[in-house]
Amino acid sequence: MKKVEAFIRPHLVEDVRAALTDAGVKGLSVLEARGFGHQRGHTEFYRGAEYQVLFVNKVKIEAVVLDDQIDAVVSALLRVARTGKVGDGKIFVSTVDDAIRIRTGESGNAAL
Amino acid sequence: MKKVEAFIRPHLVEDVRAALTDAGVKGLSVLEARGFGHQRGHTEFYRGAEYQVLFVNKVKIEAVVLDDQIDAVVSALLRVARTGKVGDGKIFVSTVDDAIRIRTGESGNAAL
Amino acid sequence: MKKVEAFIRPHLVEDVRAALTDAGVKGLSVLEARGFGHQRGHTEFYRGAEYQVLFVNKVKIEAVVLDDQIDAVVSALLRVARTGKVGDGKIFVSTVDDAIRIRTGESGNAAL
Amino acid sequence: MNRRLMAFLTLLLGIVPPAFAEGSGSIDSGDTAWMLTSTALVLFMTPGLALFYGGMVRSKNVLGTIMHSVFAMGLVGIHWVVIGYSLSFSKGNSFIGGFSHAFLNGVGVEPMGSIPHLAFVAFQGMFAIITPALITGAFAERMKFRAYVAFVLLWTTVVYAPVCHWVWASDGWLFKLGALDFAGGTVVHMSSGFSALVAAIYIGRRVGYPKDQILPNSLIWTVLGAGMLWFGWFGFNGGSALASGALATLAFVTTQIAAAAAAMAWAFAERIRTGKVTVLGVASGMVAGLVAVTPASGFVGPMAALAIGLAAGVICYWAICLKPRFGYDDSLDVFGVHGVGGTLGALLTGVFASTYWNANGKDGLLLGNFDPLLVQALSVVATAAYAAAATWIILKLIDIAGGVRISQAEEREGLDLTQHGETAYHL
Amino acid sequence: MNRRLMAFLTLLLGIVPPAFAEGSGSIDSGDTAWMLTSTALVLFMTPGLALFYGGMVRSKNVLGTIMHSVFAMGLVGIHWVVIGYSLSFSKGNSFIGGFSHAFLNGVGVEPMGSIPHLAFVAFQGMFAIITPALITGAFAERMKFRAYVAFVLLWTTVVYAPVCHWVWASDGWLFKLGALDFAGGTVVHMSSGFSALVAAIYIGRRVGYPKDQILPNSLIWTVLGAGMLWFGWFGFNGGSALASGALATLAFVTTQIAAAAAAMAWAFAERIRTGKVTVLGVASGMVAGLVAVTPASGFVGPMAALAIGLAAGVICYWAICLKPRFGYDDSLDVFGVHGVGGTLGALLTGVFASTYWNANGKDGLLLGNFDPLLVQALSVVATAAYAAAATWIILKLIDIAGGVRISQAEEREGLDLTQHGETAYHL
Amino acid sequence: MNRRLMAFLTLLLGIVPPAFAEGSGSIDSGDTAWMLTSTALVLFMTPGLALFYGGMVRSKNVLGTIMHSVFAMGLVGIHWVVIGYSLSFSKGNSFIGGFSHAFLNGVGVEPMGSIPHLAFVAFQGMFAIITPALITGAFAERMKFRAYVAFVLLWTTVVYAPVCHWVWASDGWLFKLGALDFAGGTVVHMSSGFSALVAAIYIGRRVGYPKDQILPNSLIWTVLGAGMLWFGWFGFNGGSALASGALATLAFVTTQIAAAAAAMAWAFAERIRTGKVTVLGVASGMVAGLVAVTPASGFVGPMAALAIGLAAGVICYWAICLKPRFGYDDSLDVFGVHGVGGTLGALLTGVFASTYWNANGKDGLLLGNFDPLLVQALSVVATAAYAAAATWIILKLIDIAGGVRISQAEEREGLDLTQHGETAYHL
Ligand SMILES: Nc1ncnc2c1ncn2[C@@H]1O[C@H](COP(=O)(O)OP(=O)(O)O)[C@@H](O)[C@H]1O
Ligand SMILES: Nc1ncnc2c1ncn2[C@@H]1O[C@H](COP(=O)(O)OP(=O)(O)O)[C@@H](O)[C@H]1O
Ligand SMILES: Nc1ncnc2c1ncn2[C@@H]1O[C@H](COP(=O)(O)OP(=O)(O)O)[C@@H](O)[C@H]1O
Repeated sequence: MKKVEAFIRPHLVEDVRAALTDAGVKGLSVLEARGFGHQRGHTEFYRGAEYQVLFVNKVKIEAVVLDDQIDAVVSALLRVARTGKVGDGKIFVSTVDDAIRIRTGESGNAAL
Repeated sequence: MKKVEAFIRPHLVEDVRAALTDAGVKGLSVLEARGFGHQRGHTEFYRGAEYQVLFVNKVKIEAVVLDDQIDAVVSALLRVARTGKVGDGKIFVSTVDDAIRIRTGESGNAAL
Repeated sequence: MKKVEAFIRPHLVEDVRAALTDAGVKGLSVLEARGFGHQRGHTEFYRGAEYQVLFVNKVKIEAVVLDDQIDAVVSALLRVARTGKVGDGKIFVSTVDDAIRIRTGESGNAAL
Repeated sequence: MNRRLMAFLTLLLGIVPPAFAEGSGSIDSGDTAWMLTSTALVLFMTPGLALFYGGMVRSKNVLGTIMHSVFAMGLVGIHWVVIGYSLSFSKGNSFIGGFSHAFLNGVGVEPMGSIPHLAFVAFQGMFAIITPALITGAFAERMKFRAYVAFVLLWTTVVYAPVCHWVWASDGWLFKLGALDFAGGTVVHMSSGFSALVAAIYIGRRVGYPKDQILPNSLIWTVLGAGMLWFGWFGFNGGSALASGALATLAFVTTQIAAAAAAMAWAFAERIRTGKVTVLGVASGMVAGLVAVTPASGFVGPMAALAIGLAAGVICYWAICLKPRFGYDDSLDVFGVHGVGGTLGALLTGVFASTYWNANGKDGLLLGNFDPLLVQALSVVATAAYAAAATWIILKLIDIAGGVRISQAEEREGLDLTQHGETAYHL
Repeated sequence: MNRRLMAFLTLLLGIVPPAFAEGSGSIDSGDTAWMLTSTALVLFMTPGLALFYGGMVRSKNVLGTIMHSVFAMGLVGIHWVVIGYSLSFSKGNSFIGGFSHAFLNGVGVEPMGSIPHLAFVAFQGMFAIITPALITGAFAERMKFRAYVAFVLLWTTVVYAPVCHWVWASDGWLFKLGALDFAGGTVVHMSSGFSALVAAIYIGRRVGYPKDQILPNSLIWTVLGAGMLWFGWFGFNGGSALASGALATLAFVTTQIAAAAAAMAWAFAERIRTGKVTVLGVASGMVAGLVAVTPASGFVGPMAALAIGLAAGVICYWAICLKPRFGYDDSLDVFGVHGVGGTLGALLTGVFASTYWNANGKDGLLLGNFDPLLVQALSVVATAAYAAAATWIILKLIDIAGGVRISQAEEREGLDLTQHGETAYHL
Repeated sequence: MNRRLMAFLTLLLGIVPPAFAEGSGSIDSGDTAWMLTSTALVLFMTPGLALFYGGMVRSKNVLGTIMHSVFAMGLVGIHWVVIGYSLSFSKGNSFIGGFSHAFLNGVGVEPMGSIPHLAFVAFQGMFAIITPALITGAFAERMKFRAYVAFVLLWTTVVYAPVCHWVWASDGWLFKLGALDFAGGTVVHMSSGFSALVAAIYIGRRVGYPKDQILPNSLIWTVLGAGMLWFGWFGFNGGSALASGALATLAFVTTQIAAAAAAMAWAFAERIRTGKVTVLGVASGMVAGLVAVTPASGFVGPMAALAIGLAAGVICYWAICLKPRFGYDDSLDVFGVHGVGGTLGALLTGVFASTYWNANGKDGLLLGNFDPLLVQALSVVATAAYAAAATWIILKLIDIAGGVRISQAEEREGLDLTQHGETAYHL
């Protein structure tokens, strides 16, 4: 089992969800994040003072998938989450030892 | 050391914390998440328009535990976080290389 | 590639970001979290009733870094995120299989 | 045109000779200005109440809770002109009014005292709107929306209109007994407070109460709501003089003083007991003081208002602290504030009233007359008993007809999504 | 001192003999009290509108949306005293006023009816402020701030001032025709509603509309805004009597009834169609009722107001449900509420008006006169056509001069950051 | 009954023959209507201020910041009737009043001018409430709650009451000198503004200021607060005429114009300097204009108000931009807005005042008289110096008694949790 963690642009979350579903993913989770990287943040004003806000709003997608789904998932992400401008984000893949479905207690691939 | 990541129903977070504490866990962290899976979302109305909101509010529990705690932790989770209805969530277990306590610099099992 | 996950005090996030940048980290992400551990929470009042809120606001830093950056990153964190009081938080290190930059499709170390 | 249509049109156009001329004065521009202002202020209290309550519930219930107040602006707003005003104020018997002013039949801009009759209708209508809204705090976070609608309609008809008639209509039995209620201590606060107590007991505790932490989504709404209530209460009490001038000023000033005093007294009591002064405590104290001074506002002097406010702050705080012992879940403490505060105010009116301040009032206990206090006590008991009994019956009927309470699963998901298909915050 | 400076100082100090004495009455303290109160209430509607609209947009646009209303408090506030009042109300031709009152030249506290002339200026100025602010809901979430500023200035000059002159100045052509508009059904609501329709079409749909879920950042603001609007509307309609007394009371009461009725009618229609009553629906219904009763408020009786409110609730809801069929993106439904509601109200005024309630009004269709309805229809068509055409031209000009719409990337980031460098929530 | 108890009861019931009849007129219903309305409006400004300030602080301090305003509604509300009114307005010497009206002794509904004496008490009491609340913005996010309570009590007694007496009591020395302060430029804004400067310097900068990003939890509160302030300010300035009619109207209109002008001027200055117009800038500009026009409002004409507003917008913005150079942390810019704006307004009153607009006023510099400006300058210097010195001493005393500032750890956790045991948002 592999865990895919992707930081993407917030407004693309629904497209990504649809694409991952098409790629066979049965479940996933989304968390709000702020990211720092090559993409510049923005300037905020507060009573004449200027603040450089370095962080950019991102969304983190977490999905644990079967080993053989990983390529399809990554290419779905590359297709849908890419705008070509700095700040599209990153995908990280790591290994998961086990998964358990709380409702049934099923574990391993069956739990996904 | 193992990392346990569990997506659960938000209103159970306090019960889960208590159960994990009983199971010997000394620390854990909680993050807000939205989940997609078998559980259906809900319908929202906005001036006559209907929106299908597919995501469901979940809470993510993250706890790094000793290797020999993992069974107790998983069974505590299965006991407390289970309602038996679709959407109870998932537990993912993976391996952590090291842990460091920032306050003291201790690392390894001592840091937990 | 290694993933560093650190739970720290929220007001130190900017200092940590700067220190990690100095340590050569090119990108990182921040998530809001609530933590439970040795640090005591606080008491809230609500119309005469007292509630013990056990969780403490924390921030989670996630950064995937090169294998040889890991020591520098950990020591930067230990230096900047430490106040010496209970609740400074934890650093967890784990292994990542792969990283992909969505904008370019680059993978491996080049994606960081 | 046939006769049915004719009658309908006549109604619609309101071209009906006023059934009787109310009073004989002429309209005074200053009195009318103050009454219109007061009426607007009282209307503004209902969104204020919506926020006061809305801030205290969990974020999944905030819209549903707000709805319990603002929906009444429409529902009771209509009920009032259709039937409510007539049942409350038209000629009837000593228990309830008749139907002669149904659909505002025979009500126009003819003078009633020194203001147009319709100004009186509108002013009183705002009271009818906020009163059932006050009750909703007791069953917050667990009432079916349909049941709420039925409850408000029935309660307004069966409780509000008669009690209002008893106290304020010239043929009402408490009026004739000489009960003093300047701006609604019994009519508004006791009737809602005791109904709330019964409703809280009837509907039962919220899932997880008192074990779970039920923390307010944002007390900022609550403070803003309290501010709107205080502001609007100047119209509530000041407008109850039904004219501008000395009496309105007196009621205005006693209102101000009692609110301030109760806020400080509540804060002080809290400080003694828990060591901290809370923002919610101060906001609650304000409301407690406003409630308690309501019946007294035009009958007592400023220093009596100070005493009433101080008493209300301490006693309502104490009532709220006792609540857990009794085990019922009056979620937003309607009984503790309006029931207890309203009763306190009604009784203290009998203590502090003085004809020095209002020649049409009475001299109370402190001036050596025990009678007024007795009459006040009677009005307290009668109102409480009637409101409580009627509320129980209404809830029972609604329960039989379709249920009053949402399911546990719905309660967990919250009123906003399950009852209205909306979410309060998408931040 | 040279002559230029002299003239400037004279202006600044306002020491200019009033050009002409408006009317000849003397100032009445009660009438003035009510007019000042009403004026303050109408001013308060604009922050109310800011929240009403602000709550409905996504959190990245909430400050920008609020700004579209509150900035007008300053911009039109100044425009009005510099030139707007003069163009609207000073002697001119039947189409537009002149410059004799520019910079409030010749305007002082001399009586105009029973109130000071300046009180009339201030009251009317509040109407001028809120009217363009109403339009901004149509182009919410995508307008350049600079374009907004230009739009408001031009629109106030080219649309508001003339239409106001047509209807309310004694030499305006619709006034002379006898069009009935008690408090601004045509001047305020139709003019803004039809301009909004054109603006929504001109600027085009928001990125992602209607595919993406565009959920309101917090309807609590919207409900509070609706409450502030209802509260302020008592000044809007009640103050349009330009005095305290019977007529102000009538307008106040019809306002109250129509708002309540429309909220209930909208809720009911929604319930039938979707099975749920929403908080946004009730808030929208309130506003629809307030809009529809505006032109009628001082010409019809309470039961006619009930009918107008019920009609407005159902018809505006229906208009909003039809919108998707036409494909334009009137983001906050300005046309559906103000355009449709204003038109409905203007026409129904011709149906329900009755000299029983206002001797200076007319007897409408229900009393057998077809004429008033015709005049109302004419004023509807003229206002709609003129406002629509002028708005199109204004937007075209601004587009040529510098563009009306932000870029897609900016739209994605939101108005708050890109236009104002601010973020609404740091929670 | 013994004598002690007797005296207490007499006090409580207020049955004391008024010590002296203030004036001899009779009560006018219209004037009283306007004064009660104005009083309510001024009360409403304090929750408005709470939100205006509360929106600008970080979310961990928002309840504590709001508390700094709303607690004063209770605390100063009581102080005023106990001792504040007497020290301010009862007969005394040219520096301070006496104790003859303590506990409102001898104050009833007898006419004072054309309104009841108690209406004057209530109106003035609202000013006393908001003035110390204004100061709290200077020490936001770091003051001990206990220290705040002590500060407000002492400051109201030692600064507010005397300065109020100087300027507005008939035996006050500035009054006798003929200083012009229509609605509180010196009494309210300069006294609070200079006290704020001293308080900010005394208490020191917030932890992390100016290095850390201190971003507002939500400017929506701030805009709503500004809207409530503008709305309420009509009562503040308009009510200072102490009657309805021409003068109230003048003050109302100048208030409106100056607020609008200053908002635009601030926006313009900001645009020039940073390229962006911010929502906070517009809201701040509104308040700056309202502050500056306060002393002038009933003494100058509409175009002078325009000039005052424009000047205030630019100058207050400029003052705020300069602040960082001086290194103190006046967190919510109380000095920049109220100190600078109040001084500016007081001086410009001496420039623009004209007996054309107010026969009881003066002709100022522009009409060739240098004297009024001199008197204004003197009142400015005296008020600033006295308020500053007294504030320093008060803070020093409180510091010795128990400390004014919370610990660094508490500051990091926030006022809400550490001072009140509450959290503003559980979303
Ligand atoms: N090493 C990293 N570890 C964790 N998150 C990262 C890392 N690098 C980038 N990110 C996330 O990816 C987002 C986009 O990265 P950025 O460098 O701005 O653009 P791009 O990926 O197009 O080069 C960041 O905002 C951050 O959330
Ligand atoms: N493969 C997955 N990766 C990450 N999170 C998942 C995955 N599958 C499910 N989840 C999380 O678990 C939650 C519950 O899953 P769901 O399929 O709805 O119910 P159940 O676990 O009862 O079958 C989801 O809302 C989501 O947060
Ligand atoms: N085993 C764990 N797994 C995940 N997060 C943890 C764990 N232990 C601690 N944390 C996080 O670290 C924070 C600080 O831990 P705590 O025990 O309070 O203090 P300290 O690290 O100084 O001993 C917690 O609030 C929690 O967010």
